[in-house]
Amino acid sequence: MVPLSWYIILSAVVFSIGVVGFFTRRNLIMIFMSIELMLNSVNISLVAYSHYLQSMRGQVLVFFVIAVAAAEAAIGLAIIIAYYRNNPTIKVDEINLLKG
Amino acid sequence: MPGTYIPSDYLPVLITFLLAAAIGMGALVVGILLRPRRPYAQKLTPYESGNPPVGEPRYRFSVKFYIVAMLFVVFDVEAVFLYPWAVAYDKLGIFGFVEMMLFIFILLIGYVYVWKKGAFEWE
Amino acid sequence: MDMSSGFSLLSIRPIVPELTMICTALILLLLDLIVKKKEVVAVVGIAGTLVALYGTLRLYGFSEPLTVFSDMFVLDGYSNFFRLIFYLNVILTICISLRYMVIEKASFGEYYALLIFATTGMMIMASASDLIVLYLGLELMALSTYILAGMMRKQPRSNEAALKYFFLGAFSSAFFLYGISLTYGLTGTTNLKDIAASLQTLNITGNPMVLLGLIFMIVAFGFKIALAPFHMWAPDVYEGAPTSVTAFMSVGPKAAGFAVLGRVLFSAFGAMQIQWDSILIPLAVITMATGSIIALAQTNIKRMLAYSSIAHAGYMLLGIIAGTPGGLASTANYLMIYAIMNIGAFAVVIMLRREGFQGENLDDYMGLAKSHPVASALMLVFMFALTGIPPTAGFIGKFYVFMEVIDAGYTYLAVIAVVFSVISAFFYLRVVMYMYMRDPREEVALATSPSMNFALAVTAVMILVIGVFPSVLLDLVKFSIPGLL
Amino acid sequence: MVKYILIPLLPFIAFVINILFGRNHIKDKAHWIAVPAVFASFILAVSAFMDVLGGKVININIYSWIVSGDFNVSIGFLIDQLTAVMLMVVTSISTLIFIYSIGYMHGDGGYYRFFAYLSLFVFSMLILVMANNFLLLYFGWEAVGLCSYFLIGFWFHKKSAADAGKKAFIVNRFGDFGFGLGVILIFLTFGSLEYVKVFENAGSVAGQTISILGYQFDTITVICLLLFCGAVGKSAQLPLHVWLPDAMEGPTPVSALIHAATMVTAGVFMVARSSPLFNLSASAMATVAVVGGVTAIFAATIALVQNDIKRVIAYSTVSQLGYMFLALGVGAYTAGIFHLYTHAYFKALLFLASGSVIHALHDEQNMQKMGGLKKYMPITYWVFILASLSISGIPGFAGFFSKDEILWRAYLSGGLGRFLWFLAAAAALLTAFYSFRLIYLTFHGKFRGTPEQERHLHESPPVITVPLMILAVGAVAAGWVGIPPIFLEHADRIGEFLAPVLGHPAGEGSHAEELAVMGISIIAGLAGILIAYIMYIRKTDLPGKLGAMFQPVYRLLYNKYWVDELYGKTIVQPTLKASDRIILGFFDAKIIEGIVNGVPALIGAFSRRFRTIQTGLLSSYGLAMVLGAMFIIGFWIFLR
Repeated sequence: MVPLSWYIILSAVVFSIGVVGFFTRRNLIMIFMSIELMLNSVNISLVAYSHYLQSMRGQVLVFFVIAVAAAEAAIGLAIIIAYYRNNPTIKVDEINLLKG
Repeated sequence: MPGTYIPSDYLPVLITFLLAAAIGMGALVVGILLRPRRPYAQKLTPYESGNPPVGEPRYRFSVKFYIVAMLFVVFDVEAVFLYPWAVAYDKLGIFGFVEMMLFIFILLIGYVYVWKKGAFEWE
Repeated sequence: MDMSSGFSLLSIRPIVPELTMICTALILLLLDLIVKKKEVVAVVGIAGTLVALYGTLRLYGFSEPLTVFSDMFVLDGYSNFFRLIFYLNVILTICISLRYMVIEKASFGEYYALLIFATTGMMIMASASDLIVLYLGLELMALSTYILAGMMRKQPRSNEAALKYFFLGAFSSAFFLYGISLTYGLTGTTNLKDIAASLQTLNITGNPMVLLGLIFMIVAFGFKIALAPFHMWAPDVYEGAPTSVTAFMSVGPKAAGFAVLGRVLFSAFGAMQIQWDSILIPLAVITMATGSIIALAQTNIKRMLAYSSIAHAGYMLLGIIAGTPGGLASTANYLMIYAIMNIGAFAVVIMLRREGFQGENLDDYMGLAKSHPVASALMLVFMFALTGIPPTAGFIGKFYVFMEVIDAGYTYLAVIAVVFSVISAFFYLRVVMYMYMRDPREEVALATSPSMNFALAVTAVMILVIGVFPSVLLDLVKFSIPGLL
Repeated sequence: MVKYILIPLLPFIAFVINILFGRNHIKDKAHWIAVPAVFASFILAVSAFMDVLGGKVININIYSWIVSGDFNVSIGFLIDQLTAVMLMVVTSISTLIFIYSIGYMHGDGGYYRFFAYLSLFVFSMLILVMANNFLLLYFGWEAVGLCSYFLIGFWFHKKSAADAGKKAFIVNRFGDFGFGLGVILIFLTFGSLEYVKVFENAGSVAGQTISILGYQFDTITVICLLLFCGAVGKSAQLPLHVWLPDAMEGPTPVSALIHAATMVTAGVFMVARSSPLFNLSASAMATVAVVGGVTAIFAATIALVQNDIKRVIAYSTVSQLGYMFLALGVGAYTAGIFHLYTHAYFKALLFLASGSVIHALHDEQNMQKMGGLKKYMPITYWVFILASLSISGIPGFAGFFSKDEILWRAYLSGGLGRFLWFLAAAAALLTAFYSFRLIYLTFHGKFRGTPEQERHLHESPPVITVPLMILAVGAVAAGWVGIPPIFLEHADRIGEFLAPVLGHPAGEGSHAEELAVMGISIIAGLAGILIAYIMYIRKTDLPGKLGAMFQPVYRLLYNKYWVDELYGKTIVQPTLKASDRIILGFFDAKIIEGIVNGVPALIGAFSRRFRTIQTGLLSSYGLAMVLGAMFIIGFWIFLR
């Protein structure tokens, strides 16, 4: 059987990849996917803990995270589209109208 | 016993983080270092099943696709809540039923809203 | 997790205000499809909020906290007091947006529905006694405010604000979830009280993983309340978002963030106060410094108020750092006062916005006292209050926080805070100086409306009344928050 | 109790009504609101005074503003003998000046505004004197400053007035900063701000020290010096006196009420009120005495050479305030308050009378362009004479009794006091000189203005002259409540009345000594008048005849102009220039313009530097968050 710590380390690794992706990627969609990666890493650890602890709370939370992530995806894409309509770029380092 | 299975030494935490950072960064660095970079024109053209490329590779989808996709994702994912309810239907009884009807009703309001706003109309 | 047993209609009483708000929001969504006049939608929104307020007042003052849904949701004086802040916030925001959103050509019915949804999210946050519910409330609030920030679809600045807020918000949510998962894994529960119990029974208060989970949660809450260095989104988003939304966002999510920060820290991690205190103290100092100092160089008033709100978050944090019931009450008190004075200030900013005139630059305030003495006098009151000059309410807010933090033995923090308040006086009083001591460059007309006048009158009067009769508010706070959570 | 609350409340109500409805409804009837209100509060003050006279001391807390643990800030009144005297002074003079203003400000565009501010001032001043704790005192203190600032700049379209207002504001910031620190230190030391508690515990704190930058200082001395800082600013003592002469840019009733009779004496009142603290610190007392004595002579010398009629009186005010501080400094608190009280009448009279002159001359203030007004304005002339005799310390007049008491007490205190007495006696001579120089230049001789002005010369209307005459009675008779025992046993009523609060001054001297001191001051006063007479009457009225008869004197008179210029060059101008350059140049440009607008260089630079951290880039914001989190994690998990 795979020990719990492996899941936890996997989760941490995936989370970290997401974090690093967040500020190394230039494309908004890729950044968004990095965030999804982070959320899913949390799901991994939650399910692993839930199984280990034999408690359902973790899995309940996973359900909510998935649902919220979907809503978030919808809103995120909508915002990106709204942005793209007025500004011809989704390269993140060109989005700096507001600063200072 | 919860809480006992994670060694409370500091080292594993450190290792976790270093490992995580190393893998994250490492994947990028190793890729850059290892992969041969010998670009030429043919290599850079997109692969289209062996046929000569037709038109621009970056074809712009209509924004309407996104809207429909978004709506699909939202309504589709909300359905995940139906599964646990279905599984535990016996135990939840009438309370669960009413609760789920409310849930679906609220989804329905969302649906009506989207419909009336004209998000489903392709034109 | 057996919910079927023991369920009766009576047991949902504590969530009646939330249900009212949700119903109101849904009605608004449908109403928007039917009626053309957005004012109707706004009025229904206010009416729904008032009904919820009535429900809250009916529930006010139970000595014992009411819990519901297997202890996932708790209604106590603490959450009730924060609800009052949220109601005030949403009602005043609707009042100041009516004409403004028309001017911005962004008068959509969804706007009001989203305000109500966001407020519901805040209410759920303030009442959550379980991390799952807390997460849901937080996301309900956050998702609504992301859209609100981008309400002006045709304006690149609004688009950008929404974009930045969304991405950074989602990023911080991920941190929050990671923190939850660590806490859950170590304590085996997500219920705040049970977490506290587990920390004791398992004796893992010194466990670095627990601390890691706590830190991740603090990062996420710090994002919502704009603590440096998690504040970077705030100036950009505040500047780009519609001004009415800025007013809403600078108060609501901050108050909700403080509500959950207080509840999580006191209720679940009370045993780790030494640790989180030593995390929060440097954060508070950096926050006060960042807000007060960078605000000095700003020329856009919305941006300046954004930095000001960052600085205020630093002062409010002092009450949490004090770690006493009084400290908690002083933070809640500060938040209420901050809500009033900040919305008032933004209301004046909104009045300057007309078709074809942005009215966001400090220069636009030059000589305002000559052409609009009443509006200038109101702005003067709000600026004085934000500075913390007696006899305005701002002074009372600061004073109590400082007293509590001194009582808790952190005199040096109070001294630092006073120093930064003095620095902050420069940029607040600069607005006053522009209004009263400069000659107007061009004639500025004001966009007033009855609802706007109402909001201004309410905020100004409340600031002065609380400033002169602070016990009115303080007694309420102390009654609501009698002890630690 | 309601009676006592109404005393400050009535003027406040008048203020609210006038400021709200004045612009559109009340307009030029503003005095119908303000005058009855302040008169009613005068009546109530008289009644309160009677209560105190009957042995009742009122100390009531009306409303607890802030309660936090053992910290309690309340609005409460203390009406004891000291406050009662102040109440009488403030309300009586306010009433007269309000009536006077009806005539003086008639037709001014800001008529309602004027009465509103003036009422607000009276309210603030009453709060200041009636407070029973230091915080309320501080509130009144700042509020009177604010009103003064508004009223100096009342004619804000006049640049000099706006500048003067600004100058007053800035200079007072210094004093008030010290005062504020003093109040904070009092709280930290005593744990309370209530007079009663502070003064009760003063003894037990004596000898305690606090450490400032590693040096040990006596706590009480530090507190007293900080409080005195505030007094120096508000009462225009060296070196913060520069604002008061400029403050004469305000309307004359304002100069009389705020910058002569009441507000500027707040410093004196505050030091007297804090006498239980000051008594414990010899060094603080010495400082007060020296500052007072030096200011008295310093300002008097400046007054000698001024040509602006109001500036002469303004410097005279500074000088007289110096006397009061001298009295306080040598422990003769009653003498200081006594002089405050008499000074209020004769100085208000001087200002109002000069206002009457200015009014008649259509805003001409230069004395060199006046002269011979005696026959046109007999009432003004005679009240001017009475006030000047009073200020010169001529026996029988109010100023004589109070000034003489101060000089005698200074003399008695020995050592340093003896030296200060000498300065003050010399200042008495100068006082008489400049007072009568003013009269001779203004009222005697030939009119030196334009024929156009001369045609319009007239006595002022009764609404102006009646208050003058009433004040003249005060200027003459106010001193009769403090006749020294040497003339009449048990006639020093005011001294005995104030004794429960301020105590009896120490020191005894023989009758011979007392008579000698008195004689010297009378001689000084008479000599000053005489010199003025010789120098101004003789020269201008009888130039040929007397000039021939008294050739050396004539030369001396000629030299007077040289002296004028010498003073101008050596004292007045360098002082004004230096103070202008230092205080205005540095603080005006840097603080008001610099701090508020341009932002102080250091923080501003910081701010602009830090601003660039906010790059506007999403990734850098995310990075900041992660780095912040990493920093906390690294610090609290790995390093600890």
